Amino acid sequence: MTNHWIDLKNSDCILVMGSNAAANHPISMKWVQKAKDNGGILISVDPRYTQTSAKSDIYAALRSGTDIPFLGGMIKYILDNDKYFKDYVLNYTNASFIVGPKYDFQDGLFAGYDPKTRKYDATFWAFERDQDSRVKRDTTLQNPNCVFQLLKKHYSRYTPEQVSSITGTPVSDLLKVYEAYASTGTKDKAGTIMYAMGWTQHTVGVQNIRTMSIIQLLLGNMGIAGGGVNALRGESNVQGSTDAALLFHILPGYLAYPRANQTNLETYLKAITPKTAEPMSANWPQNLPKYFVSLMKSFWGDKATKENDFGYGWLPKLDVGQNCSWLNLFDAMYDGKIKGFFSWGQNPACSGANAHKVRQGLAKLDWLVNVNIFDSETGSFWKGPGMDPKNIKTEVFMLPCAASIEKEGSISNSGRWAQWRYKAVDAPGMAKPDGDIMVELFDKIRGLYKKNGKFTDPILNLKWDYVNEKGHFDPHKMAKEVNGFFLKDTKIGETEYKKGTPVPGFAMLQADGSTSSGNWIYCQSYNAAGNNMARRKKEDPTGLGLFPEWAWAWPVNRRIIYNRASVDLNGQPWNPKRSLLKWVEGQEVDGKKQPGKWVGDVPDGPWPPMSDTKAGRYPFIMKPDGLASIFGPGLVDGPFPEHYEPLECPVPKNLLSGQFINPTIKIFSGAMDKHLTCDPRFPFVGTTYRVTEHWQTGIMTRWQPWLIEAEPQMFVEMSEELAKLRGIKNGEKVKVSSIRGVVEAVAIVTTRFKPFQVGDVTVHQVGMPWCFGWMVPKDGGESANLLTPNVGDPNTMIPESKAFMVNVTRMEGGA
Amino acid sequence: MTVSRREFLAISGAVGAGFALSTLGIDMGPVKAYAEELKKIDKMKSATQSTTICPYCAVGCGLICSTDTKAKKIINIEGDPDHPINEGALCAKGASLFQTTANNPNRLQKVLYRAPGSDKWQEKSWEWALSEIAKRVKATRDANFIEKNAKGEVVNRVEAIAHVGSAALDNEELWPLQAMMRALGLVYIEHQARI
Amino acid sequence: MVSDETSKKITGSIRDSLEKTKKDIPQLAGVVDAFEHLLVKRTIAKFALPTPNFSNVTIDFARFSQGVPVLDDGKIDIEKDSFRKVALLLLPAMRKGFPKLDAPLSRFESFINESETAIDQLLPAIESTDSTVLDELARNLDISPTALQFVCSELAKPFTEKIAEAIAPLIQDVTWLKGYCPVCGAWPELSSWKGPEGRRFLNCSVCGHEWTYMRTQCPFCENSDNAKLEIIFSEDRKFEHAELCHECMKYIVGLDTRNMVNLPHPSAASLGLIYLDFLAQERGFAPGATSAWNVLEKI
Amino acid sequence: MSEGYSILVDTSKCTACRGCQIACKQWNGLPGTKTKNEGTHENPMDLSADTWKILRFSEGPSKNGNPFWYFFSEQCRHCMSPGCMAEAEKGEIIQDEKTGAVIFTPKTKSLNYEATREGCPYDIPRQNPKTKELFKCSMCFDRITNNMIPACVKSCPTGAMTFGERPKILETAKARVQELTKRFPKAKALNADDVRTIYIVTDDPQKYWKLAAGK
Repeated sequence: MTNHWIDLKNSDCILVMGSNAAANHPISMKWVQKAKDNGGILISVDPRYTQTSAKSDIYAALRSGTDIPFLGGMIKYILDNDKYFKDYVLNYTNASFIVGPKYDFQDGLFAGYDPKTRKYDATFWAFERDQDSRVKRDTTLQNPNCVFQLLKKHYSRYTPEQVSSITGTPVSDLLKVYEAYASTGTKDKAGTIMYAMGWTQHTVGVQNIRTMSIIQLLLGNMGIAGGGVNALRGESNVQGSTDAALLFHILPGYLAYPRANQTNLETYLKAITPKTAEPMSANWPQNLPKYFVSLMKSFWGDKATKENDFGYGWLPKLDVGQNCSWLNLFDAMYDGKIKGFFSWGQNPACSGANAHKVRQGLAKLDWLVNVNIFDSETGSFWKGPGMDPKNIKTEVFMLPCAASIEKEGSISNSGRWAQWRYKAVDAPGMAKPDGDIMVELFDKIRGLYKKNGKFTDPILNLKWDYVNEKGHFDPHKMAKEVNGFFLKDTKIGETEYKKGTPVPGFAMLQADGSTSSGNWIYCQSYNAAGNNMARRKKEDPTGLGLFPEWAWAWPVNRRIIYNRASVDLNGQPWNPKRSLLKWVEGQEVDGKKQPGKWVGDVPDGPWPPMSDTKAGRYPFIMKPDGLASIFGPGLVDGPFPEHYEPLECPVPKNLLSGQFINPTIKIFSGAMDKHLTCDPRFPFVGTTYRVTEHWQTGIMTRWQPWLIEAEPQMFVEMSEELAKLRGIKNGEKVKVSSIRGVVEAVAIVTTRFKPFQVGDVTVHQVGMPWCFGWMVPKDGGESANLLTPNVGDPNTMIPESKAFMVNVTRMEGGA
Repeated sequence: MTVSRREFLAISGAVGAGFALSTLGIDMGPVKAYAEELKKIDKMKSATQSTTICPYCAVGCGLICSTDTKAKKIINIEGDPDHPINEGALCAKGASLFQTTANNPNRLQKVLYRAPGSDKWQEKSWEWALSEIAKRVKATRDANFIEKNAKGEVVNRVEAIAHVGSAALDNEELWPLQAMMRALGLVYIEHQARI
Repeated sequence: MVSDETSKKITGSIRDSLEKTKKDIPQLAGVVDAFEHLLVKRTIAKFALPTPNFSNVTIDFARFSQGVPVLDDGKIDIEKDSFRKVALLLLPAMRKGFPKLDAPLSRFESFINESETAIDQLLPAIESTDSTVLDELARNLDISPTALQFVCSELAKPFTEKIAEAIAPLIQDVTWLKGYCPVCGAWPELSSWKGPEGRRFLNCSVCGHEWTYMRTQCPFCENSDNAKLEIIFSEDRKFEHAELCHECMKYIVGLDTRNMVNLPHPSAASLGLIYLDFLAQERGFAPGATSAWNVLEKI
Repeated sequence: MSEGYSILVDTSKCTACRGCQIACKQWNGLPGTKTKNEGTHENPMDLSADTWKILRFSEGPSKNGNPFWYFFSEQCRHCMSPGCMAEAEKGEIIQDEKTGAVIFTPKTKSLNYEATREGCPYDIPRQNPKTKELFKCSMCFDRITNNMIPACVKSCPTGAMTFGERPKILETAKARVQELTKRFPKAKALNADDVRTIYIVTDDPQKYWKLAAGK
């Protein structure tokens, strides 16, 4: 989230699309309700009429996988009807940038596409620059090659009628949503978006979100209270685990992962550090070398020296272009290339797309270590359906760990608040805190390597002293390491910091090895002021619900990021009634004018507002040019979002272009990587979702009697029309199948699903929860992920679990 | 007359030292006896309250756990009324958090091992399990270590071991987890954020 | 001063609460009976008082939000005639409840009745930090000085409560994050967890004002270290407890009212928790605010 | 007689979390039943001797083209003049004077089940097939007489249920309906004069449950 949960109350219009907050983030509705009480409008856009829809003012249905046409149509509506916030668009976005002459868009493809590699050459989308390397701009926004005009041109094809013929949404519903949401394009209005996996789990996942970001920029909704682009993250600490880079492509704090051609520290740092020629751009990422070197000091401690590139050589390197993400991981496992596997607090046998392939992959392992608080379909995969334990050689170690209330530490919520949790009780039986398991395991591994082994340096040199005097893992010690220390006496400005004292904030981190920090974005979380994540002070000086002394938010306790865009060029709030930030000029003291300052939220940097053309800075400080990207050349599948059909779809062609599917997705072609589109055997769109009573694969909730009584069994929701077509009665057991698998489910025949009229075709859609699995309860049913395809978004490789093709049939003796 | 706050407190506030109910002629015997009896029959309980954050979705609702200080057991979990996000309210899952604690008989409480080809679990000690895992890690790593890639560039990585998880861990656990895996040379490091 | 019917109505809640306490824990009957007369008459006395004049009290919200109570330097009028009336209502109630004070308080009543200038002497003496006059009076009445101090503070209570009632609406929407009273700055005597979410409310020991406070923080020293805050309760009466702070070694008695249909009267409620006072004090904890009934001899 | 108590159920605030349904079972020691999905999220499917409160889900098309999806947390209405008592002449069913709660005693064994059930305009009473005893919500009589609010009301996280003295509840209901009418012209409190469990709905009561407003 760019904003945070409580901030929803400041919104004038809340669009819930690609999420079902009422069911899956129930308490968020408290703040949605506050917004409604203040006159705000709630819009729900979803293929199915959900609990959120039931509380909405406007509901519109769309066929799964058609969010870009839906939102692209909104962009067109905003531009055609002059609903955009002109001052904001001109001054805070790249609308005025001139795109180079090589850019082009023809029949669904951008310039620079190579069909052989299925990749774009993004240099075709570069901006035009002057002799000083500054991007050329046309502040009249009239140049046909400026971003604004290209945007207009690109979305001119997304007429309401065309959109409707793709999404299946009636034109009148589209216009109702467009009109309501576009009304927030004024100074005094804020609109926000709540999205979740309904947007990410598509082969156009990132571009779904990009489309909304463009809308938010056009309407001036970024950086303001009640606005932003807000991902409702689904796991208590999935924000923290992303920040901590439990992902192949990054290091903690979103530092790009080193590649094999970056042979030393210098070449690596050069590659990751952006430059700018724009004098008013803060280009904050220019500081990345400080953060990387500080990270290395946390990794290797004293062993990281200037002479040895601070241990850069000890990090494993990825080949250029190598992608080790989830789907590739399980592909390699299925191919037998992975021998050993840690599944730590996760249940891939139910959560992975095309779960059959995942389960078969597990059977090919030599060994599996499964750490969890309950048994799961992963740990016990060898006794699951279709498995013969005799033939499975995988050794399995099942390690019982502590639940959240049985250990101490912090987690980061969707609003980036790191909040401290205290230990309430010891873990039961032999169960141990995960931190202790790690410490003891690595001590043992290191013990072995002290004798001999391959490339022992990183193993022996890793700083690994995060235990207390009793030898137990010490979360406070670790939290301080993540924050970082001064490693020698350092003077910054007038202040002297002694060796061993915590670094107050990331602006003080150094690139010369004199500071450490395990994660620069968490620098300030645990400093001389103490454990800021444990704070519980309730002051709310702005009245906007920022609660600046409750817990701690990254970065530097900024509660709404890009907040410098909430003010005009003179630093005065666009909307004084919701003043998030305000520039106050310094007073004159003894004839000398004191420096001005920002009042309110922690600003995106201390510089004065933009009207000060010398010291002032542009608001989007993480962007090299300082302005937000309406035109975004950074993604692999195009600078503007464009509609492509899902890999599996019900329509024979893409009505917007000759390019049927996203041209850059990776299509797996192994024995278990089947997919079919427009095949009469699988005529219905399938999608997956969750229910309030169960969480993710259900591995924590299916063991709980109260919750399982209320949602006991796998079900499939379908329209009355589809049920009639297939002769299915409500409550009957049916088979739902895709080319990859079959699950049995109870039919819920409902008016909350309606067939879509897509062009001349009637498209039926069904939906299933993915919270069940064979282990418990006994007749609960299987995971919907047995059906989902293992194809991912080309940028993130997040699988397309939200739109795929299925069949639904009655079962013999189904009732 | 008018009084200031200090005087206001002086006139109506604290009862002076040396005052006691017996001064008033009230017999405190029965009250004392009742209190003593509660102790004697072990009716008096003592609890601590610790704040926590819900382990389910990422709204980050606050809860208060009450733990019996003698039995060392959780006796109650409820929404934290002071938490600015949820203000004490909880959804069905959060409200059932009690059932994920030791009170749930299905919690894993033992270290288990499944041998190749076996159809059952065997109970093991931590010492045994961690030592055996360490041996497997070393053997697999050393046998499959990749020093250089096809281009001859130094990569020092291990592709034969993979890790997934976990968005359910604490930040303080996640950092050493990724550090440990990277020190071992792993590159297949993934978790819930990718799905 | 107040009709019988009205006084019945306004004291209904306090009477019901006390009745229930006696029914639930018969061992508390003696103490409850002793204080019942006083608590009832105090309620009537407060009801009958005119709404105080605030013309000279201004609330400085900037200072208030910094933790300065409303009455930090404000001036309040206590009118002589009202004080006499209140005294003549409460003194008999105390004589009835507290047998040891019967004789001296009877002399006190006569003193007020018979002397034109009694109130003129008394009021400044009560307000003064110099105890000479009251000590002298105590000698004349043959009562211990501390007992007289207790009696005088009870006489003043209807006035302070009335003032707090009048101030409460002026500050109800302003955040107050302190453990002491936002009206008068005194410490709380009762902590109630109220529904549906169980927010904690504190009741002032001096003016009866009620405000919200963090559940997991000691109001007396602001310690919020979970490990140092303990709750004790009887298994049979889980909705009553004492909240102990191992940091400052103070405690406050409390109620969890979330299950309750009718909320008990705060003064009556804290009187009913006297067994917890015993148990907390026995373990070496001191009450964060002293009240008439929680200053106990060592047991 | 005092005016007793009332429960207000504001369906416009209900999100179907089913906390009340679980709380009722917990407090009354009723067994969790083995359920199946029967083609709806509603579970268990009906009131029984072991289920005194259920959340009824109902849905269908509405005029504006969008479906409706309503949640109705059903329990005994505790009528002012209980129809179920018509047959109960020997104190099998008691209407408590102080609280107004209508209570089934073990003596209901001897009652004619069909006739008693027929007598209830809301079809609430259910029989234990083995013991023949009749059961239903007791307004948590054991709780309310001990100054505790009913278990279901206590559990509600959205404030959809409130409990209190009847005049106060009637007042609250009136004010809430007035507020809701601005957005929902059909908003009303169902049979407020005749029952103690008062439901506020924003649409035709039959859309929530066929007997929401009685026979």
